[in-house]
Amino acid sequence: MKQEMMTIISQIKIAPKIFELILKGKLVKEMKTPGQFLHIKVPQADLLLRRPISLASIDQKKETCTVIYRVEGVGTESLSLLKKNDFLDVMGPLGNGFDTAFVKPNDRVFIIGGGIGVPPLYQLSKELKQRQAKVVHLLGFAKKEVIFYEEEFRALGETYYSTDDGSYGILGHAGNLLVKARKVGEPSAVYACGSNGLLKMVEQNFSTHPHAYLSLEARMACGMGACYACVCHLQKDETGTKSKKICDEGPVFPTGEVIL
Amino acid sequence: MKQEMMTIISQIKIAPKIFELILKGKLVKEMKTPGQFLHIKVPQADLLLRRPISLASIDQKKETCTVIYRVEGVGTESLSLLKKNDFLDVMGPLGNGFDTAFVKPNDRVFIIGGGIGVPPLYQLSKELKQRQAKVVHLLGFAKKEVIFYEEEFRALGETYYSTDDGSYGILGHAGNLLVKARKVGEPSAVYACGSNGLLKMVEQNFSTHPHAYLSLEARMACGMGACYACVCHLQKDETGTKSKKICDEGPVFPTGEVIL
Amino acid sequence: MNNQLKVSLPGLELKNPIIPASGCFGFGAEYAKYFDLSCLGSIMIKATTLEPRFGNATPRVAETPSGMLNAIGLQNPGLDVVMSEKLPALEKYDLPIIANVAGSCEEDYVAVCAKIGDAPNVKAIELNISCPNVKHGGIAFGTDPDVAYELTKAVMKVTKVPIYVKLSPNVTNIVPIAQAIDAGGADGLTMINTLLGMRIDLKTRKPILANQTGGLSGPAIKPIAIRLIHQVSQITDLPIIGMGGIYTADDVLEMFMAGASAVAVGTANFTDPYICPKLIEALPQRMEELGIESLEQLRKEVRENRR
Amino acid sequence: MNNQLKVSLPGLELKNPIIPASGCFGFGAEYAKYFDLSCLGSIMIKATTLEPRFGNATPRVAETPSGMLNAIGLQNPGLDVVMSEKLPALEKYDLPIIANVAGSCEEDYVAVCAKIGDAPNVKAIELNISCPNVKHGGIAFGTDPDVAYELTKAVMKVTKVPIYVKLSPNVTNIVPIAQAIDAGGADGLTMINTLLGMRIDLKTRKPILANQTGGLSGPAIKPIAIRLIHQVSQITDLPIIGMGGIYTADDVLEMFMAGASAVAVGTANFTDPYICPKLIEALPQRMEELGIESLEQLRKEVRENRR
Ligand SMILES: Cc1cc2nc3c(=O)[nH]c(=O)nc-3n(C[C@H](O)[C@H](O)[C@H](O)COP(=O)(O)OP(=O)(O)OC[C@H]3O[C@@H](n4cnc5c(N)ncnc54)[C@H](O)[C@@H]3O)c2cc1C
Ligand SMILES: Cc1cc2nc3c(=O)[nH]c(=O)nc-3n(C[C@H](O)[C@H](O)[C@H](O)COP(=O)(O)OP(=O)(O)OC[C@H]3O[C@@H](n4cnc5c(N)ncnc54)[C@H](O)[C@@H]3O)c2cc1C
Ligand SMILES: Cc1cc2nc3c(=O)[nH]c(=O)nc-3n(C[C@H](O)[C@H](O)[C@H](O)COP(=O)(O)O)c2cc1C
Ligand SMILES: Cc1cc2nc3c(=O)[nH]c(=O)nc-3n(C[C@H](O)[C@H](O)[C@H](O)COP(=O)(O)O)c2cc1C
Ligand code: FES
Ligand code: FES
Repeated sequence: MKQEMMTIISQIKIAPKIFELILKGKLVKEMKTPGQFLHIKVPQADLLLRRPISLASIDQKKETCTVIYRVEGVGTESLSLLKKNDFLDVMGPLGNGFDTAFVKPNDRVFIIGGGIGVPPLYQLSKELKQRQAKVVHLLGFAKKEVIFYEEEFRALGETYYSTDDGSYGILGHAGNLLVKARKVGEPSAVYACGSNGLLKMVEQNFSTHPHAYLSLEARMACGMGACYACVCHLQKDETGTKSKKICDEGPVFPTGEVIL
Repeated sequence: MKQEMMTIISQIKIAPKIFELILKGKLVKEMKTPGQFLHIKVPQADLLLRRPISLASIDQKKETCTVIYRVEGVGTESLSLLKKNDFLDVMGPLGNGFDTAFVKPNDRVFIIGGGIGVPPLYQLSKELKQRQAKVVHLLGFAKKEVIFYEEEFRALGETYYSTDDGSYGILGHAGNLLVKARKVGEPSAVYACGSNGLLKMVEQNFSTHPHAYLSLEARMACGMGACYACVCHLQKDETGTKSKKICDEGPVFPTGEVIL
Repeated sequence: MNNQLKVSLPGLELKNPIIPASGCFGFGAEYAKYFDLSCLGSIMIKATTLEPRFGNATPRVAETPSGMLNAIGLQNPGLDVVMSEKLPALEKYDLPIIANVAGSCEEDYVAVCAKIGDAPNVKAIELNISCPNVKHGGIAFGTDPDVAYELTKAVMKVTKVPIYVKLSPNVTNIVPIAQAIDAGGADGLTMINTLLGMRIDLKTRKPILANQTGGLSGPAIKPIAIRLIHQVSQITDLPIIGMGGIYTADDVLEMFMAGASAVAVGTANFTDPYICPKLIEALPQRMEELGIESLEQLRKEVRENRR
Repeated sequence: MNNQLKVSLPGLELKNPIIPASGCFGFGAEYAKYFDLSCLGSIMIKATTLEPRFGNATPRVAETPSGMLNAIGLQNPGLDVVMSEKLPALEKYDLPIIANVAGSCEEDYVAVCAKIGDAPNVKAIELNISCPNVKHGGIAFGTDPDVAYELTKAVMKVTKVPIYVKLSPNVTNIVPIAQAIDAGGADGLTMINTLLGMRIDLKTRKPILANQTGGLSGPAIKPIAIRLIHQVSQITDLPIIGMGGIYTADDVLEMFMAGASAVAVGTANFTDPYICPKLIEALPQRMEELGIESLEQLRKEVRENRR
C-alpha cells in the first residue's frame, strides 16, 4: 500500500505559522526510515500537486505518524485548516531516508538543522539514540519564537541553538555552532537538513567525510521518480547530462555526490 | 446587505437526490417575495460560478430560509456534502418574484409545478393562503419516489399529482391535471414553474390571461443583470435585438411577454 | 500611504489599479447597488457597437475547472443609448471610464471611436479586436498584424482620447501583433482577452454553448496571461493593463511583476460581487509584507529589470 | 460487456482507451510499483531523443489554478538506453507501447523513428513536434504547416510503425497544420500538448521556473483541448488521441464526444497515482448511465454527426 486516506488525530499550532499534524492509518506500517517524506494532497480542488512533507516522527504502536510544517503558501494554509477526524489523502513514504545502519554505540553524531528543515531530524535523532549514539543537535532558527520541539531534542542529547537575530542561543547561523562543536571533537556521522546555504556549509565542511548526509528539497510533481521535475546535477559528471532525482534517489544524499 | 456567509441549520435528503437545506442569517430580512432566488457559492475552489436556487420557504421570525435542490452535477453534489453549522456563501435574494398583490380572498388560483420547479411554489402558496385565496396545486413529477413536500402542499389547498410513469396520481404530465382543473372553473391567477415543456403548455393555455406567471431558468454568471448571460427574446419585438434578462428582470414573467 | 496604489497611464490617472473588466460589469449600474463605484480605479464598460446587438443564442455561459466559457456575442444597446443613458449615469461617480469598442468592419470601429470620446467621463478607449465570439470582426482584427496596424491607425486619426488595444491570446506569436499596434500609434495595450474553448454536455452529446465555442476566462488562464504580458512588456514601452484570472491581491502583484501597469478583473466579479473593493483594501498590506513601497515604484523596478 | 471499452486505432488494438501521457509516467517502471501496468490501454513513454539530455535547470514545475507548468526540457537517457533498457523492461506487460519521439532537427527525428519501431512492443510513434520547453525544435515544428508536412513525410519514409503527430495548441489556427500532417501521410494525431505559461514568485519577483516559461497542463486547459479536438475532427478522418486535463470518466467521454478515439492522462497521475486504473474501472458504469453501449459505437456516432 502506498496511498491512503489517513485520519487526523490532532493538529496544533506549535509556533507562529508552524503546525504539528498527527495522522493515523495503515500506511504507518510502511514508514521505517527517518528522512523519508509524505506526499500530501491538500483538500482544495484547484490545487493539483501534492506537497512533500517530511516525517517528523513515527509511532508504530499507535499506528500514527507526525509531520511538522510551516504555512508558506496556499497549500499549507489550506492544510492548516483541517481538524481532528478529518481525512487526508497521503502518498508515501517516499524517498530514501537517512542511513543509520553503520552507527555504533557512543559514536559522536552531529545533527545539523535549520528552520523548517528540523522536523525530519527528530525521528532521526530518536533512532540514533536507540543505537546509543551520542547525538549533538546544532539547530539554527530565525528567532526564538519559531523554535519548536526544544524539549524533545534536549531529551535526546546535547542541543545548541543559534538564531539570526540572537534572540536565543548564539547569534548567527548553525555554521557558528558547528565550529564550536568540532572543537570538542570530530563527528563520526553528520546529518543535515535545512536551507541551501546550510547544506552548502555542511558540504564544504564534510565533503570527503564517509558518513555525512544532506537532505535536499526540490519542487516536485510525481514525487516518485517518473516526471524528472526534481533532478540535480552530479559533482562527478563532466558531460552534464547525468542527474539524480531528489524524490526517489534522495532526498538524502551523501556529501560529495550532488551539486547543491 | 446582499451577500452573507449564512449558517446551515440543517440539511436533509427528502427524496432520492433531493435535499432540503435550511439557512440562517441576516440576509433573510431581505427575502420578501416568493419566486426570488439565492445565488450560492458552492464551497469547491475550482467552481467559480454561483448556483441559482429558488427560495422554497422563508421564516422571518426564526431568521431562516429553506431551499430545495436536486443533485445534478458537481456543484449541487458538493453542496449536498455540507453539514449543520457549516457556512455557506449566499448572494441574494435576486430577481423579481411572483406578483400576488392583486389576489383577493376566495380567488381561485392555479399553481402548476413540475419536478424541481416545485420548490419556489411552496412559499408562493403559503403567501396566497394568507391572502385567503383558494389555491389548487397541479404538480407533475417523474415518479412517486421523487415527490416531496406532499403534506405541506395538501395543508395549503387542493393538491393533484401526475407522474410520468403513473406511479402516483394520474398518468402523464401536469397538462393533464390542468385540463381537469379548468373544467371545474377558470382561475383568476396562474403561477407556473418547471421544465420548458411545462411552461410552454401554460403559456399556450393562458397567453392572454392578465395574471398568469411563468418562472424561467437560464444558465447564469453574475445573477444580477450585468453580464447578459441569461437573456431571452421578447414576443413583441420584430427587430430581434431586444431582450429581457432572466436573472434581474425575471425569473418570473407574465405570459405573452418572452419567447420560451 | 495614500499614493501607494496610484498609477498613471496615458489619459488615466487612477487612484488605484483595479478596473472591472469589460463585459463582466455591464455599464456599472448593477454593481452600484452593491458598493460605491467611486472606490474603483476605473471601469471598462461592456463592448459598445454602432448598432444595438442581441448577441448569440443561449446558453451563453458554461463552467470549466477554475474557469468559465462565455459566448455573449457582444450584446449591447448600441452607441446612441450608451452615449445618452449608460455613460451619463456614471457621471455621478468620481471615475474615469474606459470605453470598450467593437465592430464588424473598420468603419464601425472608426465611427464609434470618433464619437464615444465626446462623453465627458470617457478618458480612454479599449479597442476590442480580440472577441472570439462573433462571426465578423472581433478576433479577426487581432490575429493579423497588418489588419491590426491599419485599424489602429484609422481609429487613432479620429479619436480624442487615448487608445488601448486589447490583444488576443489565440495566436502563435503575439509579438508582431503588439509591434504592429505600437507602430500604428496606440497609447497602450490591454491583455488578455479570452481563449477559445468548448464544453460538451454529456447528456445531449452537443456543445453546451449555443455558439458551440466560447471564450475561456478565470484563474485557469492566469499563467497564460502572465506569460503573454511578460513577453509583450519586453518588446514595447506601451503600458499594459493586465487581466486574466485575477482573484487575489497576489494575482494583481504578479501581473505587475510580469509587466502590467494596471489590472482588470473580470470573472471574479461573478464569484464575489465585492471582489474589486476587497482587492483595493487588501493590496496595501500585501505590498508591505512583500516590501513594495508603491505600485509606481514596482512598475519602475520591473521596467528597469527587463532583459 | 468486455468489449465495451475496446478501441481500435492504426497499429493499436487497445483493450481500453486509457493511456498515460508522455512525460507524466516516465518509462512505466515507477508506476509499476503502484499497480499492474497490464490494465492500461497503452503507455506513451517519455520523449526520447537521439542523444541523452539533461533538460532544463530547476525549478522545473510550478502550480497554477487547476493546472501546473512544467519545463522539464525533454530530459531522457537517449535512444540507446531506451532501446536497451527501458523498452525491454516493459515487455513483461501485455501492453502496446507508444514511443514519444523528439528532436532538434529533422535528421534527429528521422534517426529515432527509424530505429525505435524495432522494439517489439513499440506499436506506434507519437511525434512530438509541440514541446514548448526546448530552444531548438520542439514547438517550432508544430506551428508551421510546411515544416510539419516535411517532417511528417520524412519520418513516414523510415518508420515501421504508425505515426501519430502531436499537435500544439499554441497556434492561431490549427486547421492548416492538421491538414498538412494529414497530407504528409501520418496515421493519426494526438492533442493537445501544453500551452505556454508563466508564474512569477512574488518574493524574488522573478519567474518561478528556471526556464521562465513552461507548459500549462491539467483541467485548466481541458476546454481548450475539447475545442481543438472538436475543430480538428471536423476536417480530417485521422483518429485523434485526446488529452488535456482528464481527471474523471466524464472527462474521457467528453473527449470522445469532441472527436477523440482514445485518451491520454497526464497531470492527473501526479494528483493520484492510481488515476488510470480508477478511470478504467469507472467508465462502464458512467457509460451505462449515459446510454453509451460501447466506445466504438460512440466513436461511430460522433463521426456520423459531424457537420
Ligand atoms: C522532501 C521534502 C521534504 C519537506 N519537508 C517539509 C517539512 O517537513 N515541513 C515543511 O514545512 N516543509 C517541508 N518541505 C517544504 C514544503 O514542501 C513546502 O513548504 C510546501 O510544499 C509549500 O506548499 P504551499 O502550498 O504552502 O506553497 P506554494 O508556494 O503555494 O506551493 C506551490 C507549489 O510549489 C511547491 N513548493 C513550494 N515551496 C516548496 C519547497 N520549499 N519545496 C518543495 N516544493 C515547494 C509546492 O509543493 C507546490 O507544488 C519539504 C519539501 C521537500 C521537497
Ligand atoms: C432562477 C433559478 C432557480 C432555480 N431554482 C432551483 C431550485 O430551487 N432547485 C433546484 O434543484 N434547481 C434550481 N435551479 C437549477 C439549478 O440552478 C441547477 O440545477 C444547478 O445550477 C446545477 O448545478 P450543478 O453544479 O449541480 O450542475 P453543473 O452542470 O455541474 O453546473 C455547471 C454550470 O451550469 C449551470 N447550470 C446547470 N444546470 C442549470 C440549470 N438547470 N439552470 C441554471 N443553471 C444551470 C450551473 O449553475 C453551473 O454554472 C434553478 C435555476 C434557476 C436559473
Ligand atoms: C461574460 C464575459 C463577457 C465579456 N465581454 C467582453 C466584452 O464585451 N469586451 C471585451 O473586450 N472583453 C470581454 N470579456 C473578456 C474580459 O474583459 C477579460 O478580458 C477576460 O474575461 C479575462 O479576464 P478574467 O479572467 O478576469 O475574466 C468578457 C468576459 C466575460 C467572462
Ligand atoms: C511534467 C510533464 C512532462 C511532459 N513531458 C512530455 C514529453 O516528454 N513529451 C510530450 O509529448 N509531452 C509531454 N508532456 C505533455 C503531456 O504529454 C500532455 O500532452 C499534457 O500534459 C496535457 O495533458 P494533461 O493535462 O493530462 O497533463 C508533459 C507534461 C508534463 C506535465
Ligand atoms: S518529482 Fe517527479 S521525478 Fe521527482
Ligand atoms: S446572469 Fe448575468 S445578466 Fe443575468
